[in-house]
Amino acid sequence: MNAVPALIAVVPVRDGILPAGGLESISEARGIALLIGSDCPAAVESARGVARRVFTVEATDQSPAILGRVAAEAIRRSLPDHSVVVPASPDGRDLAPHLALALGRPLHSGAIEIRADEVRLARQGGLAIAPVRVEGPFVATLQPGIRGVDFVADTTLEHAPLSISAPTTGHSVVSVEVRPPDASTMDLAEAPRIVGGGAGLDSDARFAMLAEVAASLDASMGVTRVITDRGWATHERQIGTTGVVVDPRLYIAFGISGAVQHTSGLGQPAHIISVNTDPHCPMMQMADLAIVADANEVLVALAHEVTPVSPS
Amino acid sequence: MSRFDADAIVVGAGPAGSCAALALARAGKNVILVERGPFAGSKNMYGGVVYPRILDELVPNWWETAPVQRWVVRRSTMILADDNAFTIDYRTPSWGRPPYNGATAYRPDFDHWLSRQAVAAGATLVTSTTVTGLLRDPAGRVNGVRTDRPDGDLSAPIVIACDGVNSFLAKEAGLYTATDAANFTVGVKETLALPRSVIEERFGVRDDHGVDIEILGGTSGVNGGGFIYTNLETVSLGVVLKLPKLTAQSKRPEEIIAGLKRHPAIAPLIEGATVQEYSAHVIPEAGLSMMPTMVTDGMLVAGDAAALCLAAGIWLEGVNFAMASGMYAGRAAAAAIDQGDVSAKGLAGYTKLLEESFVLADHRKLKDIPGLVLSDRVQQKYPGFVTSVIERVFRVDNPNPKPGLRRIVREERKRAGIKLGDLLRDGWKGMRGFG
Amino acid sequence: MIAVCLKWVQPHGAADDRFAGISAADQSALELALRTAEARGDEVLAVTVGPVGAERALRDALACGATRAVRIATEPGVSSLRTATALAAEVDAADVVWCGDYSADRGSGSVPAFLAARLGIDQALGLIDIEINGNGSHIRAVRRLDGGRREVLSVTGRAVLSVEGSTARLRRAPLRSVITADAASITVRPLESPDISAADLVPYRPRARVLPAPASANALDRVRALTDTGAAPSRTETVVLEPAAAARRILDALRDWGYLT
Amino acid sequence: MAYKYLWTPLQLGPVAARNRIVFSAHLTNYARDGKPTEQHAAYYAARAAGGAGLIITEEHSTHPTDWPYEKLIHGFHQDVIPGYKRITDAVHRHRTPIFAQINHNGGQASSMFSRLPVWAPSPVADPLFREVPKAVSHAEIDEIVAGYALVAEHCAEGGFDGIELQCSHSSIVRGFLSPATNKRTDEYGGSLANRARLLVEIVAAVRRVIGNRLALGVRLCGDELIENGTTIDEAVEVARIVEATGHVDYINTSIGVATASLFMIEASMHIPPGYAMFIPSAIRKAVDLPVVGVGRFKDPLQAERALAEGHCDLVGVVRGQIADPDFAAKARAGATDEIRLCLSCNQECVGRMGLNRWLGCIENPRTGREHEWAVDGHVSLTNKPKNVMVVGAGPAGLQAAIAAARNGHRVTVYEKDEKVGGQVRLAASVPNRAEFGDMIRNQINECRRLGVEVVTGTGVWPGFVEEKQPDHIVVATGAEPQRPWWVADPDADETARRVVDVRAILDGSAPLGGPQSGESVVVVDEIGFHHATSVAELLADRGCAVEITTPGMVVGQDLGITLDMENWWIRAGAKGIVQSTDLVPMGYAGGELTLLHHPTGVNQTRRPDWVVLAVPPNPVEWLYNDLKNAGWSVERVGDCVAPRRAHAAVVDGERVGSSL
Ligand SMILES: Cc1cc2nc3c(=O)[nH]c(=O)nc-3n(C[C@H](O)[C@H](O)[C@H](O)COP(=O)(O)OP(=O)(O)OC[C@H]3O[C@@H](n4cnc5c(N)ncnc54)[C@H](O)[C@@H]3O)c2cc1C
Ligand SMILES: Cc1cc2nc3c(=O)[nH]c(=O)nc-3n(C[C@H](O)[C@H](O)[C@H](O)COP(=O)(O)OP(=O)(O)OC[C@H]3O[C@@H](n4cnc5c(N)ncnc54)[C@H](O)[C@@H]3O)c2cc1C
Ligand SMILES: Cc1cc2nc3c(=O)[nH]c(=O)nc-3n(C[C@H](O)[C@H](O)[C@H](O)COP(=O)(O)OP(=O)(O)OC[C@H]3O[C@@H](n4cnc5c(N)ncnc54)[C@H](O)[C@@H]3O)c2cc1C
Ligand SMILES: Cc1cc2nc3c(=O)[nH]c(=O)nc-3n(C[C@H](O)[C@H](O)[C@H](O)COP(=O)(O)O)c2cc1C
Ligand code: SF4
Ligand code: SF4
Repeated sequence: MNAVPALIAVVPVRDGILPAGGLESISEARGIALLIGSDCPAAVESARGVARRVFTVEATDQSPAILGRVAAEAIRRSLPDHSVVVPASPDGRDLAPHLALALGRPLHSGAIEIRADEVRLARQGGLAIAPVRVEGPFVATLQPGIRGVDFVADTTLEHAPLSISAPTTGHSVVSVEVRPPDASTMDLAEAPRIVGGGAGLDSDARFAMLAEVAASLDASMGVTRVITDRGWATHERQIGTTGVVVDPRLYIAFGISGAVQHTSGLGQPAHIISVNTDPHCPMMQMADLAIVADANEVLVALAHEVTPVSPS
Repeated sequence: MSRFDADAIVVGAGPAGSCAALALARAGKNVILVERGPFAGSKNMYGGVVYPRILDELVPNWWETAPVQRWVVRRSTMILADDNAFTIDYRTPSWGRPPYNGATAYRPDFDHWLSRQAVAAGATLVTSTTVTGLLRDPAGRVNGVRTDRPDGDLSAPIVIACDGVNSFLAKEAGLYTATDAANFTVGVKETLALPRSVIEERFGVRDDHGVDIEILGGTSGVNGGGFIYTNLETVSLGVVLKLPKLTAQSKRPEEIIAGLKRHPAIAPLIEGATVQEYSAHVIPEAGLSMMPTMVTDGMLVAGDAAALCLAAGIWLEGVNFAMASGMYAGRAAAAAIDQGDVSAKGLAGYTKLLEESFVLADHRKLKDIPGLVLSDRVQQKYPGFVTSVIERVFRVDNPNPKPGLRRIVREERKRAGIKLGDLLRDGWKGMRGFG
Repeated sequence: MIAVCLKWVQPHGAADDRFAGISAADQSALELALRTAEARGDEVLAVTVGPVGAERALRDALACGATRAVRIATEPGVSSLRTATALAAEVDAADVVWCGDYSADRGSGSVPAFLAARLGIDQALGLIDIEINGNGSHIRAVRRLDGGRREVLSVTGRAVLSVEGSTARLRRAPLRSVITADAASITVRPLESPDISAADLVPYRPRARVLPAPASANALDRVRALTDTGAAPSRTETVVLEPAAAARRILDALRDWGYLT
Repeated sequence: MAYKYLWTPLQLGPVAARNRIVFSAHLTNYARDGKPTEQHAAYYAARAAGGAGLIITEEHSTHPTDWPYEKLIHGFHQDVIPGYKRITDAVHRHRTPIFAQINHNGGQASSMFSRLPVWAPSPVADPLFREVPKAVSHAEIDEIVAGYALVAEHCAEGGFDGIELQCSHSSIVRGFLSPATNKRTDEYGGSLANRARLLVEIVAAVRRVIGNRLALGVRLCGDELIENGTTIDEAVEVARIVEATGHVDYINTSIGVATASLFMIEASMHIPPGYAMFIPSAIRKAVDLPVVGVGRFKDPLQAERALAEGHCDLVGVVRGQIADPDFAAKARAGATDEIRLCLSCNQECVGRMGLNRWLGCIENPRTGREHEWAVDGHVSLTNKPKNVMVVGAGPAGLQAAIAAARNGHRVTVYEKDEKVGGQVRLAASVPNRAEFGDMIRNQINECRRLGVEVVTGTGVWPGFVEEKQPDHIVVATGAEPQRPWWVADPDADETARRVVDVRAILDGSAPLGGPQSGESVVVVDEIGFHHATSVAELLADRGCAVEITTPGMVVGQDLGITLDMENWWIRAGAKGIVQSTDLVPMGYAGGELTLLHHPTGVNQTRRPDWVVLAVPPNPVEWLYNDLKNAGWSVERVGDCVAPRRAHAAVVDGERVGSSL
């Protein structure tokens, strides 16, 4: 095993939300992080159990160039010798080049692993690795979803807010709004929440209801192959070997047995609920919450709960 | 410049088109070669055996630059029955020396190379552009093409259609009478990767020498034939199948190729190979009987577009005919332009050139062969008949004395249910055709 | 002036450049550059850092309507920062610089941001939806954020914009332009030698991710944990419920886990 | 689905695996007199032809003291080499590398075959063989090491590309590694470094003889799943020791001990796929060597994911390729749908090992028979296609249809039910047995490819045959439940309606159980397979109080050979199912079931709400007899000949269908 060089994760924060790969970057930096952006305290809370030592900078101007300069200043003031790892999320990729320039360091983008003397970069769309020797401090971006997060039992955390003022300049590119995920139009592959339906649901109409329930939970609808074979849903809704490979945080399965061809495409949801009459099928075994009940009736009841009955 | 964009437009940068453009450019004509693929050859089947003799005229010492896989020094014809085979095999080292007889080549390489020859001679090659129709003058004479690009009309006094099999340009110009599916075969081919040394060991060749084998039988009861030839590090194996039979027997070409690969005479040649590519293509096969009119006012047809392809089971030649006919078309067009008569009459020199050369001579000679080779009798009965005769000739059955050949033939003919009259008639046709 | 940066990509393992070309993202960028220029009545400069073969991409761009083309000559192996620095020198007069989001080979996606930094102008990267107003003075762009969120940006001045491949479909070049572009002149500028080694790629070996092992000291408990049989502790909580109670239980769990408030 | 890693080659020392799919080691019982056979060669060649990236053979014994089962390959005998050559030649023809697994089973053996005391680190009896082994002396340890080196030499001479040391589920090396069996106090016992000494010595000795031409791998057990056994943390340490020798090119992994927790090694369908993945992932994190992950990989995407997530570098697919030799080729061609998925039923692969018979597969009658088919692999297409009518779309009928259609006949299958599958469909409808139903799915897919027409909802009777005029008929009408003599006539005794067959439960015709119904049920098991146990579980899940009785000494006797027994016991215990043995049913009347406890001759009684019968069924013979008598050309296959199990149905169907 290789010892990792001294690292600090620089994680851009929007409204207190950590970006994709944020916690992984903090794990890669063994708990040391600089959070920069808006509402950092909330983000610090969500990093508890992963981060040990956190610096924060509330930034008023979120443009990458400014953020990069502020972050560089924060590094200089906190851990100037540490190399920097930034999650390769959209915001992280925006930030990293500016940070590298401001620090005068090389940028290694798309790393999958940072080792003692080497950064391993994914190339050719993940078909090859470019191992890059490193000398001296650098900035790297870390591909999300590859490393995994190390949670530790000890959730104590040392938090040091820094205050760094940035020059205020006018911008030609201005953020107008951030739209929340739209589950109904999103690619299933991208969906953070999925409600799935399988052969345990007994008719075409159930899937219309399933889609409604999904929508009211801000989730997308997925199905098993049995359902697409029956023509009750289109192929782009099918999760699995011969369908779409998804990676939601939340998966709710109604009447799905959890055949390996289905679950192979399921990624690693943080939370799974399964409703099934058979308490022993693989889907129930994978679930955090396994409810033994008729999925059709539960669906009706759920529809009732989430969408209050209209008077008509 | 005249009111035209060019002196001539050639449609399709296959072997026919590139040779036509090359001939025109050599004659000092301003020619535009239009190809729908991103480069010449990109739409073509992966490999082939080409007989580029005709190139001697156009590209002297072509063998020094042409991208060739192997020089064919050995040609065999295999007759396959159920689980046995009879092979006629010819080889000569002289085909492995300049000026060479035939070569195997990857068509994307070969066609690309040929198109570069035309460009080097001054032709303008326009790729990723599909010709969608003909332009005509008020008198109905062809005087240009329409393409799928914006602002895509190109005008020229002469259009040469080299757009391959099923040429819609030739059809649009009314040069074909009705064509029916019976005239087409479908070719499917697998390119199988093997290490170079393994290929050379199995096929008994060295260096850059190669083998071309044609196969009769082994097509799971669907009328057609097969072929195997060696490239540098791949072997191409394919079948050519009669379309109507294929449909009637509801067999998939993949199944038939798989069956051929399992045949005990074929399996050891390709064992352990990985499939690198699979492709399928329609081939005009009926020879002379389906050829279109070759010229009309302002337009010529060459190559597969003119059905100048010989797919008679033991031959599968098209590239040589395409190159030759393309070249003749180019020359005839140049002459017509010089003489200022681009009407059908002015272009008639093309037909004459074809008649005088091997292009039509071969086709005329072999006119009955496609029908014969693909007939039910030749396909279904003869392979078994031939191989059982041979089997009995070679079988050592001591202490029984060997039966005479005449008796064997008679007995096996009866067993195979072949009428003597048919056998004689087919034999005569074959003699006349091949002889 | 509007600029577009195009990267010539040679597919991995291909011996010649017949199969090379520019990525779908670069094609989108070119199209959008042409549209912006049309709206503004402006010119389009197409730039590439690449080998001779890359001139084919520039010719295609000219055929599609670009006004001028520059190739910064180089061999493979130029870092993102040097690429961006070289590009910046060419496009420093541009009002809007369009780029593809990622290149198909190296795929670091850092050139556009470096370019913005070098030019000292704003950036809007990873765009998936573009609207250009009538006179080209205002661009409304949608950008992909993580977790399915989208950011809407308004671009009103000089900026570097990078787009995904699906944002716009490159127009077909008119036939005559194709023919003339074949002979058009391309400015070639030299760039010193490559500064990173492009060759040392090793096959991808995904990073190890450890699964939790069954913890108990008792072998039977470990079997139970691995097979999910019996009463062994596992992450699963199994409950038998009437439908209405089940529905409420689901919503409670979603609240506990923070999906609902 | 696009694969990113599965088809990429991987270098294992001097050898390149063609792709990431490994046909990992497994016994085949194809050996004869201690030597490999043609059966081996053809078997492995078929997997090589089918695209496997790397093949590892079954174990070869390294020493005469090691003979735990009859058909073991005696690698230490020089006369194995010609057989080795035959295998390696056959496999190399397909450009697939092949490694030999070499092993000494140590104390996990008996002296019955060898008539020599078995050797082990310490005199600790194996739980299965129950024989106290001899603790080896230092001289004997040297002999063991020399034995490995000798066999490695034989393998190199026989053309193998590499050697794998089995140090995992049944091995003297495992015996030394494991604190449960190594009680030594010398330098081979105590600390892990000491316990691993033998392994390190063997590695060095083998590398010395094979040089750098061959690859060397070590298969390690990640969790023995026995008390005091090796667990994952120590396995990771062993992996580090192995890597540190510098002689090893890859690490293969496994779980369980063959003579104690075999059911976790060759896991049946009750055990979730991916159950053993924590092992390679932990080892891979610790070492740089390529690591193989094994265990219930059924699906190429599942394999791809394991690679993508970094759990392993290669994936062992053993039963998957026993069932379908072309697993890799089909997956690679994108024809995932055409893969004949392994059911993880263990009936004909693992099951036949226990019976000392050659390895086969329930769904693939050609497994183990490749040497008969492989003569030229050529299907003899008929010149005279016949119209073949198959009656019944159970496994027997479908297989007959497949085999006949493969020979070029025109085949139509008629099934009276709306759904195909016969009893298999029912058998697969219970908890955790759904994979069994893949058998029918696979057959139906193959029928579709071969152009077999399958007509459902159409019962066949002599008049129908008269109308269709087929050239040949294959009757596969299966078996129907029968009421045993000891059940009262329901017309006479109303209570006898509460005695139902398992099939009535499964097809829903007996409305039994329901949430909190609390009904009591006695299941009578006279078949001794999944029939009784799976229905008992189903009913227990529905809230019934379930007891199974059997005249045998154990409920579900044959679950032992398919490695389902241990799990069944664990689940039965958890679900509160009572198991009562040695009870012969003697009568049911007036709601009372009488059972004779035969060892004591004492009658017991029960008054359950329901009695469920898992008893031998009756063949459905009438159609065959009628057609035969009417002079039709007819044959019959499967349960309608004699009710057996699905493997017999498939074998019957294949035999009759391919003879047409
Ligand atoms: C090559 C191949 C590729 C495949 N690819 C895919 C793929 O990409 N995606 C995919 O999904 N599948 C795929 N499959 C199919 C896969 O094997 C399974 O058959 C499928 O996933 C099962 O879907 P299911 O869970 O909906 O149905 P089933 O397995 O039939 O399960 C239905 C479940 O519903 C439960 N149930 C029944 N009634 C009720 C009720 N009233 N209330 C609650 N629960 C109830 C049952 O207990 C059962 O667990 C593939 C198969 C093959 C062979
Ligand atoms: C399986 C198989 C094996 C064969 N093996 C051999 C062999 O071994 N030896 C041999 O000599 N011959 C062989 N042939 C035959 C040979 O391929 C053809 O005869 C030969 O390619 C004909 O050349 P061509 O230039 O007429 O047409 P093509 O090679 O078909 O070229 C036509 C060109 O026109 C272009 N085009 C078509 N329509 C348009 C349009 N509307 N606008 C612009 N461009 C267009 C196409 O993209 C193509 O590049 C084989 C054929 C098959 C199918
Ligand atoms: C609960 C249960 C569990 C089992 N578990 C296992 C197991 O784990 N492993 C195992 O190997 N075996 C198991 N078996 C046994 C196995 O299913 C049978 O041995 C096997 O299905 C027999 O196959 P078959 O094709 O001969 O008959 P069947 O499967 O019985 O199929 C016969 C088919 O013929 C149809 N048919 C009958 N008459 C007509 C007619 N006149 N016209 C048209 N169609 C007709 C029937 O509807 C039926 O579909 C189990 C059986 C049961 C009931
Ligand atoms: C019939 C059979 C015999 C086996 N024998 C051996 C063996 O001799 N040596 C060994 O290391 N593994 C042996 N195994 C275990 C396999 O290598 C593998 O770990 C196991 O089958 C799980 O993989 P699968 O789910 O892909 O079948 C055997 C497996 C089977 C099915
Ligand atoms: S003494 Fe010999 S013959 Fe007698 S039982 Fe024992 S082994 Fe058999
Ligand atoms: S017998 Fe069953 S477990 Fe064994 S290989 Fe065949 S299907 Fe798989």
